Amino acid sequence: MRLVLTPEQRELREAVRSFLAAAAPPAKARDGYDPAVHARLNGELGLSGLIVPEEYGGAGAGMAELAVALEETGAALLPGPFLATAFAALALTRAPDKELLTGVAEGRLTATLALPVVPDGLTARAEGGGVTLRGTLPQVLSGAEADVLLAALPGAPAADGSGAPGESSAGGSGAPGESAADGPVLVAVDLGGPGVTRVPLETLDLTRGQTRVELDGAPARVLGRLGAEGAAAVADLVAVALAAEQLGVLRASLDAIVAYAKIRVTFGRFIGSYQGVKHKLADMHCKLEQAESVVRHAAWTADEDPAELPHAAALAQAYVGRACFEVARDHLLLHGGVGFTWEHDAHLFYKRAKADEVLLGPPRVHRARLAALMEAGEPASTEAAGEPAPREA
Amino acid sequence: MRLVLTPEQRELREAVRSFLAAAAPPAKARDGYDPAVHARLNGELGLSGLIVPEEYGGAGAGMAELAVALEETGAALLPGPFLATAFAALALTRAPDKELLTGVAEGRLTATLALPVVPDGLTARAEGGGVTLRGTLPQVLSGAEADVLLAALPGAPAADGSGAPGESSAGGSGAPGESAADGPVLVAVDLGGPGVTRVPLETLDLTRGQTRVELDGAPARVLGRLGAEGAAAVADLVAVALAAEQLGVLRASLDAIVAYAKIRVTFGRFIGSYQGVKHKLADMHCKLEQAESVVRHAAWTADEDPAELPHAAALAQAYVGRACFEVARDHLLLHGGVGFTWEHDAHLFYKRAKADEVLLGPPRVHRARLAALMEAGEPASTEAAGEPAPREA
Amino acid sequence: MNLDDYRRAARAWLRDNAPAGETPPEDAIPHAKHFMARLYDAGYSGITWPARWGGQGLTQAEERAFAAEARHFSLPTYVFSIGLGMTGPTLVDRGSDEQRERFVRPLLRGEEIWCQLFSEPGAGSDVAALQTRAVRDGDRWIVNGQKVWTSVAQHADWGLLLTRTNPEAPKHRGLTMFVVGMRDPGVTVRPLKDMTGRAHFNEVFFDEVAVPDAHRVGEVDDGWSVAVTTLLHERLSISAGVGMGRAKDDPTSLEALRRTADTSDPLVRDDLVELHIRTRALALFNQRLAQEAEAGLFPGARGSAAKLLLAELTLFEADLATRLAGPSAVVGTRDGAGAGPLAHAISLAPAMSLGGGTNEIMRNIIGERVLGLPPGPRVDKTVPFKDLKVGTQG
Amino acid sequence: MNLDDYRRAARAWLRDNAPAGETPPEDAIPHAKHFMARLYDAGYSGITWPARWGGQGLTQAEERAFAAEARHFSLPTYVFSIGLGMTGPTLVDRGSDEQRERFVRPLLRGEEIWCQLFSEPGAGSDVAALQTRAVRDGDRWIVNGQKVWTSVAQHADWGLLLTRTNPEAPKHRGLTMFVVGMRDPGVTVRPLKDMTGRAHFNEVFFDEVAVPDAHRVGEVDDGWSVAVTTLLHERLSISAGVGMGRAKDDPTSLEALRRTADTSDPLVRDDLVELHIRTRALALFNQRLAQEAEAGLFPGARGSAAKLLLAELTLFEADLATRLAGPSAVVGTRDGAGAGPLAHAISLAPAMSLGGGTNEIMRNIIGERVLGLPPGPRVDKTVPFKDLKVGTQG
Repeated sequence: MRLVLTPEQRELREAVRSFLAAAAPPAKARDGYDPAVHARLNGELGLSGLIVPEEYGGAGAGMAELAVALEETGAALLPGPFLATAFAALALTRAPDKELLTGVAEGRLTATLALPVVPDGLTARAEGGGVTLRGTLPQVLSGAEADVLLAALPGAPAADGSGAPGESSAGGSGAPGESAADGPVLVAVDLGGPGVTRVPLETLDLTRGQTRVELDGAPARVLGRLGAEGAAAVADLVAVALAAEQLGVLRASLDAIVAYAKIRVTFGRFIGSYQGVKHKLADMHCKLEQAESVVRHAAWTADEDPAELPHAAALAQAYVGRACFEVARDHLLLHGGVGFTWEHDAHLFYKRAKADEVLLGPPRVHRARLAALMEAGEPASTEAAGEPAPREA
Repeated sequence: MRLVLTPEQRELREAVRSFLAAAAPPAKARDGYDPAVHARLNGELGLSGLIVPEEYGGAGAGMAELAVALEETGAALLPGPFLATAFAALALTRAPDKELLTGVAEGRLTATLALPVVPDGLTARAEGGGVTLRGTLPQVLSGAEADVLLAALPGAPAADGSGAPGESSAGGSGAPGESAADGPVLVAVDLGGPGVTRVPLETLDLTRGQTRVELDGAPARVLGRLGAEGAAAVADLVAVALAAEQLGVLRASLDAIVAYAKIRVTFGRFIGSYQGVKHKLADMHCKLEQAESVVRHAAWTADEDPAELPHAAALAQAYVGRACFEVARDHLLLHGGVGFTWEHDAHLFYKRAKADEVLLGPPRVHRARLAALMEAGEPASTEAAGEPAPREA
Repeated sequence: MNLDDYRRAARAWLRDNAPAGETPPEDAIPHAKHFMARLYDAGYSGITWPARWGGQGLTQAEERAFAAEARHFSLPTYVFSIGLGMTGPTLVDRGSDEQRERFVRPLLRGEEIWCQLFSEPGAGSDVAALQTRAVRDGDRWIVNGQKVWTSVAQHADWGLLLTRTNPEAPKHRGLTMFVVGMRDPGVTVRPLKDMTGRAHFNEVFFDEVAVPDAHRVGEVDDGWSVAVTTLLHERLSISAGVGMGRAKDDPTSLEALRRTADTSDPLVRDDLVELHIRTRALALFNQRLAQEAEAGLFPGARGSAAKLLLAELTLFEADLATRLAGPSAVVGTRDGAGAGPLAHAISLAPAMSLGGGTNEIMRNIIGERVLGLPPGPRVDKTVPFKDLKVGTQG
Repeated sequence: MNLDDYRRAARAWLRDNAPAGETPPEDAIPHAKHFMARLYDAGYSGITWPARWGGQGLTQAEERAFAAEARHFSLPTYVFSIGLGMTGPTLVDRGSDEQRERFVRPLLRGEEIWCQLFSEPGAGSDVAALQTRAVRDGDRWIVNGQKVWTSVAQHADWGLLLTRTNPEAPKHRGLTMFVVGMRDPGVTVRPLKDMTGRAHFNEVFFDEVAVPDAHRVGEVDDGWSVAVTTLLHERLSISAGVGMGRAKDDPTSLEALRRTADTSDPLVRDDLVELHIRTRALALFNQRLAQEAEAGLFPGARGSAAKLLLAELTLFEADLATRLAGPSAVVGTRDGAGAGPLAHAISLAPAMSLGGGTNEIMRNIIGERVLGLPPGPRVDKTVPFKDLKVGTQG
């Protein structure tokens, strides 16, 4: 297992970090999505194509590299559809589609993915040469900026030309067609196309939007079969990607308050010299160290040890999601009154951290998943936490 | 509702406190039970008879007064059967027995109560003019020092003289006799009598013992019917009494470390001047304030508002049991290395706090009880916690 | 009139005069002033204040009796709370007779609204590190500087203003207190938008503002002792529960969560048990403090424990509510209605930990004034202010 | 020999020579000394130490290769750990040539056992506040005082002893380091019973103990700089994982609790999830530190974060285990076997938070050395020691 960055990954980190520091610092995040920055991110750095296989024009990198990039975009609170496009690209690794993958790789196309991966309330009907979708997705990440929406249906709509039109109901009460037995299929909808209504939502997170998407006979394209295992794997990959962003939010929050504690004076002393502040920052650092370890491990399993991925992904969300919010919260509180103002950036991190924490469902779902995985069997590596142990002289 | 002590209760507290400071300081607790102190406690202060009704020679006081006394015996880590006898006396308030109550009131008799109040694994048989018990009680509080053991059976053994001997199986799989429908009955066993084997157990808490009691045809006396409601009430009263002791342990732990923080120097300053210590002590003080409020309230409901008692008793164990252990733990840790030594008293408080926390079962049972009571209906008083609210200028 | 009669009369007056239904919006100033005048004329404003300056000259017993009755009503007194709780008592204690004569009665009768001008951007918890300067110019003073976190400044006629008059002296010994006219030339009030997106507070800028020496409160360079009086009254009014109550439609309250959360999940039920335990433990503590106060025991610094616990509970419950709700917690349910009540709650939750003293300041107060622990070493008590590090050092 | 060959040879040697089965009890000193001699003779003791003083003169690469292989065995080297990890490296760095010649080889070969005598009852975290006096008497020094928390003192031949030689100087500037013979007249070792009821440590008393000046390590009054060397080596050896591993039969481990707890209860399952999360997060952090070390990145003060987390986890898991078990957690299951494994675990749990620096000290280290935060004001660096408040002040 590899938990430290390779020299190449460190280079990638530096490249993304210095690009964002110049083009998209956190202070700019409140201005929202800047398509020009997004274009440069893909053009100069090729970030959207990072995990797209080389045969589709991407860099063919792994989750370890994507995690490095997402940590930086998270630290910068980068607005816009970068994370959503990464989610979609992760889904496409399981049901490759040349048109979409090359579009993403070339930075021409932004995309998003329905969450959960197999959403409730979608109905698909095979019509003419294609499929149409009906139903509402109440919260689609970056749904206003994305060009294409991916979603998984529980099973393929029945083939065209049968007596009754094939119908596949996602999460509904209807009996699944025989095709459902083979598991979910991935479909794509053009969000700018007919039958699609997008209603932007007011969001806690000022730096990244969510959209209600209403589909009323919207044409969709079936990309391929994910299967139950594939759909679960996509959900796990999404969880790891989000945890990487959360690691960045956590780290940037801690960096900001540590920097402030070195310059802010109260009662004649820098606030960082008070144990009341210092010890809390030390505890926050401990969370960072563990969060980074958990994310590196999860990304490594995604690339190298798929059998461990479900466990590592659930751990990543259970640990990092919580740690990220706690650190962002404490970083805001330790700023004192100025941290409560609209002008200060602290609340941007706090709100992103909360929005991320609940993005994939109430956090207890990740704990429940861990409980179920523990019941099912021991994780492969159960090294004790007990080294190093201290000694007295 | 009354949450502050009356002048009489304050006098009682002073009397018990000054008696124990002289006769049984915590440093003496490690020497174990001193019958002479116990006798003086009952002789000079009449403490065991505090809640015994006046008609049986007691003081006829309420749970509020008993809580005051138990807070002090807890703070002193008083060894011996005082708490166990109080548990038994609380049970006897629901099934009064002149012989036992007068014995307790006069300080002649020490007693204990099986926990849970209706224990598993006891079998009763009506024989001759009385009842005999069989079975093992794995952990009886102060079982080595107590003269009498009280326990509740699920139902009365059938009357003597019937065809087959009546039999009442506590918690067993046997079908309950019709008498069980009327609910638990309280019985008393002479622990020095025939058919009783007492095996002292090694305990974490060095200041108060537990004993395995094996009953093999031990003669028992039926004291009266508790009924399901009475047995539940006894369990609630026991929970409140224990919480009062825990409040004392908590307070004494905090007092000890606050005093040490004012005299112990490190790096040229009193340790209490470091925010790393000061802020932790402040948080511990917050727990004390809430614990005292919760205990006063629970004692008040026991005396004045029985409908609220189940809820208040569960809250008392859920809040105070945890707070007591946390404060005792942190008081030990903040002592530094000396707190880890055998000679220092810190570990006595830490161990008592842990032993008390699990005395009535895994702590989650109190939380589960609260959950069930919340489902069943709103507590009578739901005042918001929100006053006072701070303002900015 | 004995206390029971007093209480009965108060109850009757409130029943007849307290506004029914919704509390009017904060800016309904004329309505509030009208009510305050009636309250004063009925003898219920300034109950314990000296009769000589316009108060009723009664005791804490009457004050508490009226407060107990008033708790059942929503009185539109918010904009007067700084004057009644802080600046007014300061003038009564420390003002000149001319100042008392001029300011106290209009304050009690709601004719004039007051704010308090202590906090500055560079001097959060450390109030005495303030930098707003007042320089003597004959029989007046010229003020330049900036204040922040000023409630009701946009409505205020007068402000109690703490300034630095001697930068050569150590921090606490070069401050002077004034009464400043909030409509005077050079005073600018600007709403301060906070992280909820709303403006609960203001910034106030002073640009060459002239204040007559007759409006000085206390001696020159002795303003800190006056400020301590004000802050003592602030703390008293907080622990007397003068502040805002909990909103009834709080979406993060236990009652609300029991309606909205999935209580079939044992883990959710246990989360609610935890919230219930914390809420009840704090509520009982507050009730015990109130009973002690009624019995004449002044809670003193122990009130800081209640404030700290409330701050932590507020964060806990907003955090819990959003975790229970999941994704929907962070988006609005319909267009134009903002990001939703839970999003607002999680945005507002830090306020309680920051306003009225941070959690760290509360822990210092509890440690030093309740537990009697020694203070940390202070480097800022003897150095001339001009040589002291303050604010944010680039 | 290349590194792979080295590693293979080490593996083979260990397979043939490491004791099989149970680790012998700590007092099986002859057995341990016998093994240590064979280890030395095979070239695996003091791998990186200078050949001139008896080491192998190899690099960290060989050291790590051997350590990686040795991790699969339980070597009986506990009683030598202070000498190998702390006092030996100090002598190599700071001793005179005579001292190196005399002490290092017997130490590496396990012929002589060492302890370290810094801690005192009055100077816990604040090591330099120690009061044990050494007074010059011709070519020797007379030592009086008391040390505490001394591991393996009962077996030790030699101790590295830090004393105060100049009470007129500030705290850190009047200390001198010596090597003291633990069997010398006036040295008394007394087992220190701790809260578990066992004696893991000792107190050591010095009553007019004569130490030759030739056994002084470093200059007079410069002992603190020598001690810093020792403490640096202590920290190095801790973060290299030299310490004890987790007992396999730990009754508070996740594996044990999954066997013993009622996992049909969702709340119990969630408690185990919490333990699992914390355990895994820390285990992965430790593994990352180890990988960084293998890549040549020295973890430095970040190891303090791992130590702090382990201390907190140890308390958490013992506490959780007793709460899950309920009443039976606090009594022995059979006569004479003590109060049971969980009772022992909860008694031992605080040790990790106290030994090797308290949690507060760890947080200071993380705050100042990892995050670069400014230190708090120090009053003890310039005052003459005799005028400084130390220890416990009645």
